[in-house]
Amino acid sequence: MNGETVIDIRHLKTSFFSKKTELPVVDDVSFSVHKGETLAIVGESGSGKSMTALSIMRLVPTPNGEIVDGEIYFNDRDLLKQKEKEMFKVRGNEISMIFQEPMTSLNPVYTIGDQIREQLTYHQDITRREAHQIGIEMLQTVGFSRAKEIMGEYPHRLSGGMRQRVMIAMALSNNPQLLIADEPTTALDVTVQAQILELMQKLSKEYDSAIILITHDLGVVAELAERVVVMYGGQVVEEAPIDELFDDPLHPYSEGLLNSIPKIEGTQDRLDSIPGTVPTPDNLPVGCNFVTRCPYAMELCQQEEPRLMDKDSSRKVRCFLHEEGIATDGQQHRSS
Amino acid sequence: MNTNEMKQKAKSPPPASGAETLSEHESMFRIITKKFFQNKLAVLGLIILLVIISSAVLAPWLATHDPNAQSLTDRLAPPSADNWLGADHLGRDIYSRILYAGQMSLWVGFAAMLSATTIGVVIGSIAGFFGGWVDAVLMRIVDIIISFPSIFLLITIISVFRPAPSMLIVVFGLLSWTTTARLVRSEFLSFKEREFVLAARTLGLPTRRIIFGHILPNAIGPVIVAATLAIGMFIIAESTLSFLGLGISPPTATWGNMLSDSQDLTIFLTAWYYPFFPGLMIFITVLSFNFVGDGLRDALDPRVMEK
Amino acid sequence: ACNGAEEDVEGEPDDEDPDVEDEEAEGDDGEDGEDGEVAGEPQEGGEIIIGQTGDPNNFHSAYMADTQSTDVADMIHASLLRNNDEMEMEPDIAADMPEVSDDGLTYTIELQDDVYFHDGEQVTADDVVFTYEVFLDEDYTGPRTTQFEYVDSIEATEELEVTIELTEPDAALEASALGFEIMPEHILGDVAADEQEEHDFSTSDEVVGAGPYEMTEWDYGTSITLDAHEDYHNEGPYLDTLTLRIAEDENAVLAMLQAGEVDHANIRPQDVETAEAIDGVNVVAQDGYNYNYIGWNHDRPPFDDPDVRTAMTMAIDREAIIDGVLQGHAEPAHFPHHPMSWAHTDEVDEVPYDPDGAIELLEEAGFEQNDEGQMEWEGEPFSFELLTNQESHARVDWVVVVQEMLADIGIDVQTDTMEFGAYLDRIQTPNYDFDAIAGAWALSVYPDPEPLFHSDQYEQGQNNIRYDSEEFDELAEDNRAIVDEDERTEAVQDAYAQVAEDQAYTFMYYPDVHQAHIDEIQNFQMSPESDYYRVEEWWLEE
Amino acid sequence: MTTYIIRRILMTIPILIGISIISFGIMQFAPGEPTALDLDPNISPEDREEQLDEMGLNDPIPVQYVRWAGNILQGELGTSFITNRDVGSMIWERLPNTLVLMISSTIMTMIVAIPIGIISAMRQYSARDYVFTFASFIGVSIPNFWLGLMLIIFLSVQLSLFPVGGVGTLGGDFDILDRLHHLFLPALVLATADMAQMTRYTRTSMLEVKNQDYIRTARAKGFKERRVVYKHGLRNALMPLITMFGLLLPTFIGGSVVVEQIFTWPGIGHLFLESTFQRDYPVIMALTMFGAGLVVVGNLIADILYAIVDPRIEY
Amino acid sequence: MVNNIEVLENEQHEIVPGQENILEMQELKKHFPVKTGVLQRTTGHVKAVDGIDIAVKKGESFGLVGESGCGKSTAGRTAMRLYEPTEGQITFDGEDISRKKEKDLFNLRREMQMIFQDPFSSLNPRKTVGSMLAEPLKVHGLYKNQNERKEKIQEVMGRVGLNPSFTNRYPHEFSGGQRQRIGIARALVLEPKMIIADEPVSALDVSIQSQVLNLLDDLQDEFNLTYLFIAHDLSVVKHFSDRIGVMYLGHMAEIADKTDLYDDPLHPYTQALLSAVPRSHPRERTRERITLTGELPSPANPPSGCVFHTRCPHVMDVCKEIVPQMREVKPNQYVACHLYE
Ligand SMILES: Nc1ncnc2c1ncn2[C@@H]1O[C@H](COP(=O)(O)OP(=O)(O)OP(=O)(O)O)[C@@H](O)[C@H]1O
Ligand SMILES: Nc1ncnc2c1ncn2[C@@H]1O[C@H](COP(=O)(O)OP(=O)(O)OP(=O)(O)O)[C@@H](O)[C@H]1O
Ligand SMILES: [Mg+2]
Ligand SMILES: [Mg+2]
Ligand code: NI
Repeated sequence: MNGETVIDIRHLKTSFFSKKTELPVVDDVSFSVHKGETLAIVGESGSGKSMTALSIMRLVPTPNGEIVDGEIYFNDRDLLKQKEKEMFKVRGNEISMIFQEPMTSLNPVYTIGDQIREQLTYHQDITRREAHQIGIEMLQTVGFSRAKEIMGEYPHRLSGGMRQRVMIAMALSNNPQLLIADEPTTALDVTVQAQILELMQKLSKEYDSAIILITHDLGVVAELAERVVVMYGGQVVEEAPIDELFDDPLHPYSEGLLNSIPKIEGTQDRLDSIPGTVPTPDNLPVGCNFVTRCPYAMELCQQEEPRLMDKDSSRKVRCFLHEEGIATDGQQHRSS
Repeated sequence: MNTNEMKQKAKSPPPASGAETLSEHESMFRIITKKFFQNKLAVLGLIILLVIISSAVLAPWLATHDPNAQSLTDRLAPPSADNWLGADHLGRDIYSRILYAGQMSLWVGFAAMLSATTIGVVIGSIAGFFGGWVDAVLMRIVDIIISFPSIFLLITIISVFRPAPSMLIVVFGLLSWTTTARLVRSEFLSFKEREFVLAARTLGLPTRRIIFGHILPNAIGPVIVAATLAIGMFIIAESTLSFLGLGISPPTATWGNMLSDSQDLTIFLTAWYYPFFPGLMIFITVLSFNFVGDGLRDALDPRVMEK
Repeated sequence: ACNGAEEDVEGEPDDEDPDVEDEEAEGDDGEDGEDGEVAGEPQEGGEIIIGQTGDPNNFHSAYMADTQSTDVADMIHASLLRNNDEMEMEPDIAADMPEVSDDGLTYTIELQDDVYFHDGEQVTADDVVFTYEVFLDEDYTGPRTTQFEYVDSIEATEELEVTIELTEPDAALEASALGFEIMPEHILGDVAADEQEEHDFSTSDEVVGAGPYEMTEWDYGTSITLDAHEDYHNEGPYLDTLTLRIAEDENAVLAMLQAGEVDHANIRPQDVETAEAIDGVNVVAQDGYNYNYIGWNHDRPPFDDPDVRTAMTMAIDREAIIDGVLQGHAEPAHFPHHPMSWAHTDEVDEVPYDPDGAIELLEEAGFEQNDEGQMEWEGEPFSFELLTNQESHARVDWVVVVQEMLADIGIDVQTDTMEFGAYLDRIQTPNYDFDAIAGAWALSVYPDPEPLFHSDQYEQGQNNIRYDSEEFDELAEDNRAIVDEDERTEAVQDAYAQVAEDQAYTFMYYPDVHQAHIDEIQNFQMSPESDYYRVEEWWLEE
Repeated sequence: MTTYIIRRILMTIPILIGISIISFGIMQFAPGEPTALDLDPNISPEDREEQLDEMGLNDPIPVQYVRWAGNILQGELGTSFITNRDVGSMIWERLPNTLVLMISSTIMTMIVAIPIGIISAMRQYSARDYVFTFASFIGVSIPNFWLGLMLIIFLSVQLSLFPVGGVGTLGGDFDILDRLHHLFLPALVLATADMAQMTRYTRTSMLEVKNQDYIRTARAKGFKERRVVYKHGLRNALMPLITMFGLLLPTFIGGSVVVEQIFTWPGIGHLFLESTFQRDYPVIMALTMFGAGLVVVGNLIADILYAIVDPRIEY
Repeated sequence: MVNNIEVLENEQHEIVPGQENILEMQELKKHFPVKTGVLQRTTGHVKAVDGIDIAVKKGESFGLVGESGCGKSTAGRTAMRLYEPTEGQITFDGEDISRKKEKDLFNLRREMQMIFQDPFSSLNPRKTVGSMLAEPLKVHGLYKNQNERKEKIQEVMGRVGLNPSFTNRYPHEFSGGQRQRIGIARALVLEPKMIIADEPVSALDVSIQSQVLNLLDDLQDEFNLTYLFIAHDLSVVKHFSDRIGVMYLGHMAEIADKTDLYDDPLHPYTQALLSAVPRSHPRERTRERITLTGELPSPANPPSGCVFHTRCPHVMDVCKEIVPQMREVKPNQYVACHLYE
């Protein structure tokens, strides 16, 4: 956990521009990841998780999207200041990314081998033959017993889980320092998900890569992550080590989220739920983004936007309840 | 830049407590029109079409001459105060003829489109909804018709029978419904398995109601687009037939037969305005239909509704 | 006929009758005629490209039917007699005009002794007999039988002498039967008569004739190459090579002429000015041997009434049509045959343009003009359909003009323009369904009024309008068999005059024909009978 | 694969039968007799009947159809009523011209439409995109024949830049440059509408591909834009266009009628038009069948190509 | 430590033993023809559902779980008679509905309703909420009076937590959770006895999911509904259902009360499935996981014998040949596995 920092994101802001307005979809996001660490980003659909990841890769969809502000230090270089040419060396090489959709993320007209070899030869000075060997090894690493044959297959012949493993093999083939996995298991069945999660765990240990795991499934987070960033409405609302978050969520949203999932271990008869709907960037409320759904909302929350503040050395939260001298006492509310 | 300031603008005041947030209530029609009117070319096309259509309709009032009145001494007279766009090879006023020709050309285009679309929608719906052998048979028929280079058939039929406007319309209709039919069929196939159609079935709605009340309204968007584009296509087809000498008989003016009457090197060299204006009308009209069709395509895109 | 099928011609009443000979043509005719005026010796050599609309189809004299074919065949083949620009016959292969017995039943023809086919075989009496027997063969299904109606037998009486026996005298024989092209027996002799039509000889560049030019290549739809026949028996040929460039229509030909891609072309009246404006191109005009008409259906009242037909004619301003549609390149017609012909007579009353008179005449015939100015017939506003074929631009135009002119006297005309085949279908038995037709007749060299107007010719013949006049029938019947020339001339003239008087047709005009050629072509000659008249005598200035 | 191809070929048989029935049927409905132009009007009704009998035109219609279809199967397309030549050879000698025209138009279409479509799609909403879009709208809206005539008048007649028509300069030996010179305008005119259409299709197809997940994957792998577009995007975007070409074939054949007419191009389109005007039924029927056959075969090839190119298609 | 905001009273749906079955599927099979190539010839059959026996008791909530493609939706849709069953029998309320014609199903439609997975595609984008809810009433001739109808619609909308003033809005104007409520309202408006819910919450965000689950729960009590609840999320099924059936490749693997099933899964597949579920707390990470090897076979070409034998950790020879039958291994716990014979 205290390894060197691989990536350090500060006050990242990414917006989409429609005709007249700017819609910030990632707003003042800061966090960092260390070597060998797995950081999870959780949050509901549309909360800006994927956009954060794409911003790191500098792959925000053009022409409407744009990184407006902030810094992303990757090995002490600010990626946002790099030339596009430099980014080609970073992407797929130093930082790799896997996407949610295993079914469509591979190019349907090239064989798996083509696609793995292409990436290897593109970034490394090796021959096709060498790339082929490395490819086979990588496929074996991600659990294919018939790696040789798989190299010659077209993606459509593989199942979702297999494709996702191929994606992982590809992402890891250049030994990236950072792996961003954007909902890598959402489309998969639990049994397959278990395989993939296990695989990722193993690999992060083996290669000592930093991993940013994006998901909306707290179960997955609980399985894999060491630290968690909770996002809501484009902002980081809480950052905490995994155990602490599950034991004692600080932000009312984190709390609601944890309580609203049915737990397989125990029995609840009724789930808690967060009322209302998830806001989209074009209908964010004034003040705190969560104010309309928050059971503890105060007047202040409707007027001012809370900032992300350090709760202690390892935790951050964006809520007035935890800001010194503003909230009288959060506990009182809870019992009422 | 002050990011906070930007954010304030993007945010709206909090909604009344407890109420669920909703985007502004807009009817389907409003959204489509709004989307359509954002497309400048489409609006331009629509305006031009309205002008052209109304000038055709109002031809009796707008025309300065009887469209068929000849003045052989004015043969190929250049544009002047009397003949605004000049006179044709029989001394008829080109301006007035263009107005009246618009009636016939547009009528042929519209009517042919209607017949093709009607046949296409009916057959496509049947094939798509019922599937099975009905579908197989109908689609083989479509394959057969599509395989004919339609101009061969068109020419054969028209040259064998008489190129009366009604004949043209029927033949155009019979040869061109296949596109619509395929379109409707594939829409049906995709909608048939959509959950809202299954839902309609679970509610016990009768088949007729499912087809006409649930599937067709959703499938009609591409049909409207295709129909719009088809009008332009038919106008060109009519003019092409006229060019080949198989168009509507004189003296009834259509833009196509005006053009074909002027397909003459001598006329080109001495009276450019004669071939120029009818050609321009065809071109502008078809272009406008294309603009409007394209605008409709975007505006009617079902994705607009669903996400 | 002057040019391609597109032209005003609906097949000729009695078919082609190529060429008879006279002495050297001096070809004056026409306004711009200037042929033969160039001094200097003819030069051999050179090549010209001729713009032609459409491919020919057949080169067999017994089967060819369209003008493209006959025009090309004229260059390839030779015949016993050919006609000159005065529409008289002169010897071609024949050494002299035929010797006719006093009873008019025996024709004896001597052949020249130096006539050779392109392949070097000499033309003998056997070839002539062979050619003519095809027509007489019972399996013959081609279009020409009436020409041989009176022929009893044909025989090669010497190597170079042919004798024809007739059952009855036939004044048309010289102009028709003796004008047919002579086919080579040594090539076709073994081919059955009904198979000759499809034989390569007839349909491809394998054709062999005794004419001034030999076909060396036929690239269908593109061009035909003709090379000079060195052993040609008459004057010429001077030009080494003629290339026929096949184009879509006159418009395309004109464009090619303008672009310098062809050296000779037929020109429509409305294009004369354009062609004249082209540098280095000369346009020559001459009277066309045909006329345009409106034919009234005599089976359909009120067109059975001569007065009504006359009134129609009176309502049509032919001068205006000639000026407006044909740019003045035509003469108004009042008679069913060409003024150049001996069959023509001035002794008929010309029907003047007189719309008021027309109305009067119609009212006398039972029409009534209502308040809106419409003419009513039997209590209904009168309306009829005028049908034409679309191939002739000029006629389609004047039909529309006629429509307007009749509208001026309150008669509503619907027009229908059809493709030629459909048009023929519609007007011929068994369909036979029309009120009035606008058409044109190309005239044959021997004027015979019978096929067009005799009441026997309703079904099989060309009397589509069903003109039925006892006087005419009597006058025209068997006119070919009248032995006395004056008597025959009178009978034919009177018969035609009867038609004119009855206004069986409304005669529109005799068009001029025009041809353009580059200035370098010398000794250019023109005749209504052929597009490339005496092309072997043309020559190219260096 | 082979079985797929065989099955796909078998599938065209009912289509061809349908096509032949329709072609044949239309001729039967044609008013009047096909022999109108050919027979001597002066022959007696009995002779006429006899001739019709001889030509088999008095047999029951199904019999005539079967005979006709049988002949066609044996490659006997009959004899033209007008020229008395073998219809097969009439088509055969014209076919190369039409094929040359169609192939060069196709090439032109591809050369122009595909790059423009890609540029438009990659720079969606840019000025260039608007210009190309506008131009392609003009391309589809301008009547073919009109464009052809305008080009002849301005470029050929007035400026003498191109020949007025024909496949080559008469006489002389085969000269490829001269041929191309003659070919350019007709091919261009024939290609215009399809070029415009194809540009639109390419653009749409490319736009669709552009937003696919695998393109994002390629970007995330650090590939340069060029590689992303041309290696990963293009191949996917072009695949549906193969089918498109199959579907455009009828319009090419249709267009060839007009273009061949304008440019005096002795191809089958031209032959067809001539034959309709002359009511040359054997030629009309043969050509209709032939054209349809060409389309069927074109689509067949497109389908098979598609199956070969797209690994997702399984047999 | 933050506690729950409010804790509701413990509620338990009482299930009377031997209670009558409302829906029964016996040996139900549904095979889809596989059409391949451009030719669309039938070259085989996808055995989506291949002989299942399920009995749903009145008033209970029966959960159906299984991996993607195992035939859950097909089973549900066939039970609903949206698909013609290939074989077997479906009994609803004592009546055999498996061979009825579409028009004879009209009455059944009132009694049994369905909620769909995708809140986006399950609503007709061109119809307003009001007309969507009014249509079934009209067709079934209920509430002939327009005002009554309106009242009913408003009532149902209120009940599922939609503002009744939204009747004139179109689906696109709603969020996913709200759409799912519309879908529920549509199912409720005919007052059915039974609802088949095909993954009603899997497309929803976590925080919304609980709202909808709670709603369904409340409605069950209120209207005495029976649910056939299809889901792939085992936590959700466990929370929601009384009895659970586990499906694998068109077959039932195990059926049991939920506590029995989760506490003591018998079928090796159920065991693997349960062990694969991510725990809801990081402390639980330590538990053992049974990882299945191999891929889910295709239902077009299912393995012989026990369909699970290709991935089963306890596979025996007999499994490869003989199809195991469902048997009651423990009281009310049915398993189809040779291990328990
Ligand atoms: N191309 C785009 N144009 C406009 N807005 C976009 C675009 N892509 C994403 N957005 C908006 O940006 C916001 C954040 O999107 P993002 O994809 O980061 O969400 P997410 O947290 O990854 O959600 P999910 O869990 O659904 O993947 C959303 O409100 C989305 O609507
Ligand atoms: N209409 C259909 N035609 C052909 N095959 C079908 C059809 N519907 C489903 N199938 C196939 O049947 C099998 C079972 O499908 P089904 O939808 O019932 O699975 P499921 O358990 O609901 O999966 P999911 O969790 O993905 O919804 C699958 O292999 C599917 O491909
Ligand atoms: Mg995302
Ligand atoms: Mg399902
Ligand atoms: Ni002539």
